[in-house]
Amino acid sequence: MTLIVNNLNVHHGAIAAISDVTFTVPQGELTAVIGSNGAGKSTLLRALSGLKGATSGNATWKEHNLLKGSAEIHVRHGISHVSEGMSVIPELTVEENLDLGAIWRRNKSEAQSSKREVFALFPRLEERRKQSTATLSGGERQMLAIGRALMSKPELLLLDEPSLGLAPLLVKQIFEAISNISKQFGLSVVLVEQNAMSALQIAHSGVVLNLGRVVAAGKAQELISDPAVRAAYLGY
Amino acid sequence: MKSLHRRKLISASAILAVAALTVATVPANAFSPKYEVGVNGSEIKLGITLPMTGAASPGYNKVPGAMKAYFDYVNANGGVNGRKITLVVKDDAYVPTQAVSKTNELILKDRVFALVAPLGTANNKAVAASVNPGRRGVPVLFVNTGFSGFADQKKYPTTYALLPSYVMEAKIMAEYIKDNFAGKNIGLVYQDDDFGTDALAGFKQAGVKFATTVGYASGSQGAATAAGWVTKLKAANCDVVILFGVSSATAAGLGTAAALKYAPQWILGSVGGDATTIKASGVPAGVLYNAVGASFLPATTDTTDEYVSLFSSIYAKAVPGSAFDNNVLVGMNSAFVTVQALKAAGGNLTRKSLLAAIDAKGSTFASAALLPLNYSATSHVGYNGYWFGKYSPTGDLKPDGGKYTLYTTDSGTGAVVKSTYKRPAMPAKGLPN
Amino acid sequence: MRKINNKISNKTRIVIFLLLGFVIFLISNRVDELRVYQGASVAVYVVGIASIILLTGYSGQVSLGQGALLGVGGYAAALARNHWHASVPLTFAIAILAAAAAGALLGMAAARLSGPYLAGTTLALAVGLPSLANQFSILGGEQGLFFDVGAPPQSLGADFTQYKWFFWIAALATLIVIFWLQNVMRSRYGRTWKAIRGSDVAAELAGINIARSKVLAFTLSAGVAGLAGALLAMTIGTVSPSAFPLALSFSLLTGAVLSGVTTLGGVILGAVTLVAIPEIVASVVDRLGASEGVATNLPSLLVGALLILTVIVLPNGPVEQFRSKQRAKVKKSH
Amino acid sequence: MFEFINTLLIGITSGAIYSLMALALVLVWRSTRVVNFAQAGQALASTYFGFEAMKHIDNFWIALLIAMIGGAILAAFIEMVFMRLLLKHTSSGAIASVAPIIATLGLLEVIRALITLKWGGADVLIKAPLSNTGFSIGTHTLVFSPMKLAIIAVVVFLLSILSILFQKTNIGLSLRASAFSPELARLAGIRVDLVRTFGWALSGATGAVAGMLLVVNGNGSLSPASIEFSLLLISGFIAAVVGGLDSLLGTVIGGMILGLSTAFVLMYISDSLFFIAPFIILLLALIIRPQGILGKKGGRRA
Repeated sequence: MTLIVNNLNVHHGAIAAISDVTFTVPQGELTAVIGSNGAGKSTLLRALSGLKGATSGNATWKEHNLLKGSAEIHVRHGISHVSEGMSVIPELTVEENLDLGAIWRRNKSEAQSSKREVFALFPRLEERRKQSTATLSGGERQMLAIGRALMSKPELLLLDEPSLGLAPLLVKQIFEAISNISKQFGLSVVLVEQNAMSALQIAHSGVVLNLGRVVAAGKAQELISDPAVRAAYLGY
Repeated sequence: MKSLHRRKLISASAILAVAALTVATVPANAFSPKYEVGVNGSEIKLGITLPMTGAASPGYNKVPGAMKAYFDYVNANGGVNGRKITLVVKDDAYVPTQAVSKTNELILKDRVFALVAPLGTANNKAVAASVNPGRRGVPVLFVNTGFSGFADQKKYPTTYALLPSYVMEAKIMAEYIKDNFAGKNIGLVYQDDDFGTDALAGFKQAGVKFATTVGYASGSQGAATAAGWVTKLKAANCDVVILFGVSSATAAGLGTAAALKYAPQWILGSVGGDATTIKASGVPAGVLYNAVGASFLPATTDTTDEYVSLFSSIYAKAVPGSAFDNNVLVGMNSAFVTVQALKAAGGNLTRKSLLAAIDAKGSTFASAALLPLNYSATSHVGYNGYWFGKYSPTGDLKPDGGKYTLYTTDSGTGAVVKSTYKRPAMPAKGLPN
Repeated sequence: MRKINNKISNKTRIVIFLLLGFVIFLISNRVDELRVYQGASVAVYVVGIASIILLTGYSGQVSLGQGALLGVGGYAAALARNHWHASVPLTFAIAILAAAAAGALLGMAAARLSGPYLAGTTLALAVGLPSLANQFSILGGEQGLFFDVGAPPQSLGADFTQYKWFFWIAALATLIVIFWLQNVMRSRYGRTWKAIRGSDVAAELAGINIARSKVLAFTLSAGVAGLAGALLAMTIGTVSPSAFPLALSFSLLTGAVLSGVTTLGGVILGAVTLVAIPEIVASVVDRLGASEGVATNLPSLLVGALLILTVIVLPNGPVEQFRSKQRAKVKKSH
Repeated sequence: MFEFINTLLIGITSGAIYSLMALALVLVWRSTRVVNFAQAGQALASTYFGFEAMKHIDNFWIALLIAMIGGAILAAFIEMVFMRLLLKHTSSGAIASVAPIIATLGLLEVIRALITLKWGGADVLIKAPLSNTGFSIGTHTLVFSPMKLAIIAVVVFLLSILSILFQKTNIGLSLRASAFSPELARLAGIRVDLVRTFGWALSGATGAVAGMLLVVNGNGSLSPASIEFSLLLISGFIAAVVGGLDSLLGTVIGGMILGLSTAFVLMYISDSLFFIAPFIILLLALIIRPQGILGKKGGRRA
């Protein structure tokens, strides 16, 4: 029960966005993927969730080939992707956004209990369940996006820049929430972040991408203490 | 330099394409100077443009079939001076641009001898201006429009009107109203273009006072607009309403009025009074009952009429299952007059001899109409009058009192008088001699 | 590409156009009257299509109502000729100005619209505008107005037909317009429009006044359409609402797509196709002996199908497709 | 006064039909972000399906149902065959933004030509199931008839069903999500392609009802070149734009505005403005409220 990515290559037209990326995420662990803007982090997640076709390589989750089939199929195998930038639909209400996450689930009473769990995690969402999503703050939207992902009862959560555009205090809250969720539900998480330090602090392991290639990988603590990584990505 | 090369290549290939197209489709002009264009030892080729498709086509699209039916009948009986008539039909969808290009094809590519019964006022005007059959000497026989201008021989030297003009119709209608509906409130619905304004001029000259007049834009007629007409007519308390528009407008007016339980005495203009077309567009025959209508041809149900009985039997054989209606009768009558004109032009048929023959003998041509033709060296006016009748419960127009009372007048200031014309007997077997 | 293109000097292009004119002149003397008339129709279509290419291909705006602008030009020409007895060149100039003015108005409304909104607005215009002729009696109602450019000058000889005269006028006007349009496309404006077509946002960042550029494109395009309308009115001798039906707008758009909206190079292709299709269909139907219904419906069926097919298979038109292949070849060989 | 009431009733009935047509356009717009100019052609074709059905079963309401099914199948077919190909091939390039518009115009031509080939150009009749004779108040007879009442009832019923479908069901949620954000919809496990096809089918069925009702609102005649159908295309589009293209309620309001204002212009100003009136309404709408009655700001840039 692991995410195994092996020699993954993804192209945008003729340009290589991801080259020979290899890493694994054991079950229940949180892996942070860090790197500067344009390093290919988002493309990596999009390839894993089926939004973007890969050129070559392997990626499997529990024997399920992630490079075959599309996003709407993967979600049925327990993969939830929160894409970049407040991944919610502003035209819908809060509750509709959540219901959307469980729309493919046949068992509606299970879906209801998922919703209760999400509301327990983010009480703010319950308060605003009937409101239009457009009225939510940035932090609330990010909570809603994660909540929506949880509604599809995931086992592997792919999170793309959850801290983007949030105030520092909120960033801290979001990372705490992610860490808690991961532990509480025993989720595997791939967390893509520019906010490298915060991400590595809650992660078990980390992968550093540069220009689409893995330039460093290992335990999160080791990366934090690696002088090269510190200098290039952690800012001190 | 590469792109210059390519540009040249493209231009050159485009020119080549045009040239190839041109050469490929130039007809082999194998006509010999012995005969006029469109005529040879065994054939006379005629052409017609009219709407076969599109909004204006219903009803009229039966005309070419009717004409062909009669031409084929003549062909089967020895033809005209030994020649068989063929009719080339082009659809102009009632668009002037199309009428011009199709007429050009008829004259320049199909090389017809003459145009017969081309339909539509705007289309005929455009054709006259661009193709200019007058200058080319191409006869335009018996145009299918009542616009009075086409009888103007100076402007349209090779064009012959056939239908009585809209001015005549309005003047005669005014006379009928004076005789039958004096003192009533009269309403008028007319098409707001030359067709309608021709009529308005006629009514004005005859001194008809309207309680209200409703002009509609051509193409706007329908259930939605007709509700407006009816509301206005009702508001003006009209007891008698003249519908002087095309069939679809007449149908819309009658249908909507019935829905609004408004039942004045209707008077239908000849253009829009075709019962088959009105019924085909959903108006029950009962609504037509007792409406007043006008025609210059015998009633289509009058089987005692020798022309109607012969024409309907020819048509039934040629186009089985199609109703014999006024459009068919108009078409067959045009073909009948055409055959006489061709015959009168003699064995050495040329465009000039045809025009001369119509000018000289046109007024003596036999035809189904109950009025004479008025062709002469100085006039291209066709028929000049109408009879009035009422529609039966099944929607057939029948003359008042079972016999035709004919009124006649001109497009100018002339008075309306009862016609004394006696239609000559039909030539044996309906074949002009 | 642009660099190479710029190397062709104006002089060379003038020579090419003069040559082209000479070839056209030669052809017009060889073919019969029907071909000459069709040639004039092709010229009308070329100008009409060019007006769409200017608008859609170069500034990325779509107009489904070009037929209405042709109508404005046609009516302006007829009014100028009938009421002020303007000379023929002046008549055409008035047609261009009147249509350009209408285009500027439309452009101002259109500058804030894009995609389907613009398409629908111009479509509504195409349906609505010609019927205005019924509202004002000076426009002659449904029967329209005559428009007569007069007989060919005596000096051309007695055999010189009216249609050849039409064709000469139309061909000359067409050559001038295409030459001028090519210059415009190469100018600062042309580049500006291309930038807007690429991306509104990027163009705005580059300091381009988008609204003004779009209005300008609309104005010029309408002026060219107005000329096409005057030429059309010349070839049929009249203007009337039914001469500018919705089908005309659709035909021109089809011609533009077949030509490839991004380049003027293929414009003749689209125009010839439009004129040739009904005739080809007619001859095929004649040969196969199909019914009249088939004969009258096949052209529009074919045009529609061709339109869909081109958009799907050759969205930039055959000429552009050919060019980009050439470009790829050039690149490879380097 | 009587004139005024009649005009009002004419406007409401035609407004109801315009609303339906606009709704059909909006359904496609919301599922594919394409304004489908072939919609009027599809409605016409569906109405002919209804006409064929009437020949066999002499019941308008069953024919209406068959027309709806026919319209839905036709629309689904168009989406699956043409639109998918189109969006795949012209996602970039100079005319990417206008390619779908042009293609749907091509489709309109093709559909119309095929209809004329199959059924000919002449009028055919569809018998109205209810009387078109107006209700009487004292000596006055209204334009309003049992048939017109039924037309409004059908439109209201259909609108209610659709709004329940959209607001209260998972299918509706999928449709809305796919429209607003196809990518997020896919991430939520929605088969967006299928949902799109469904959106088109729904729109086809709605357009079929508009077509059938249009015919019985008039005198029951139907022909491929009918002016009413060309007008339906324009009116539907204008109603949709006036309403804001994205909102169901806005669509209904837009349809009513158009129906009423056209009726009043015709009655009180001039018949000659029949074709130009909708255009003027559109221009006014664009100037006064560029985002549509219920649309959001900036919504015109699609």
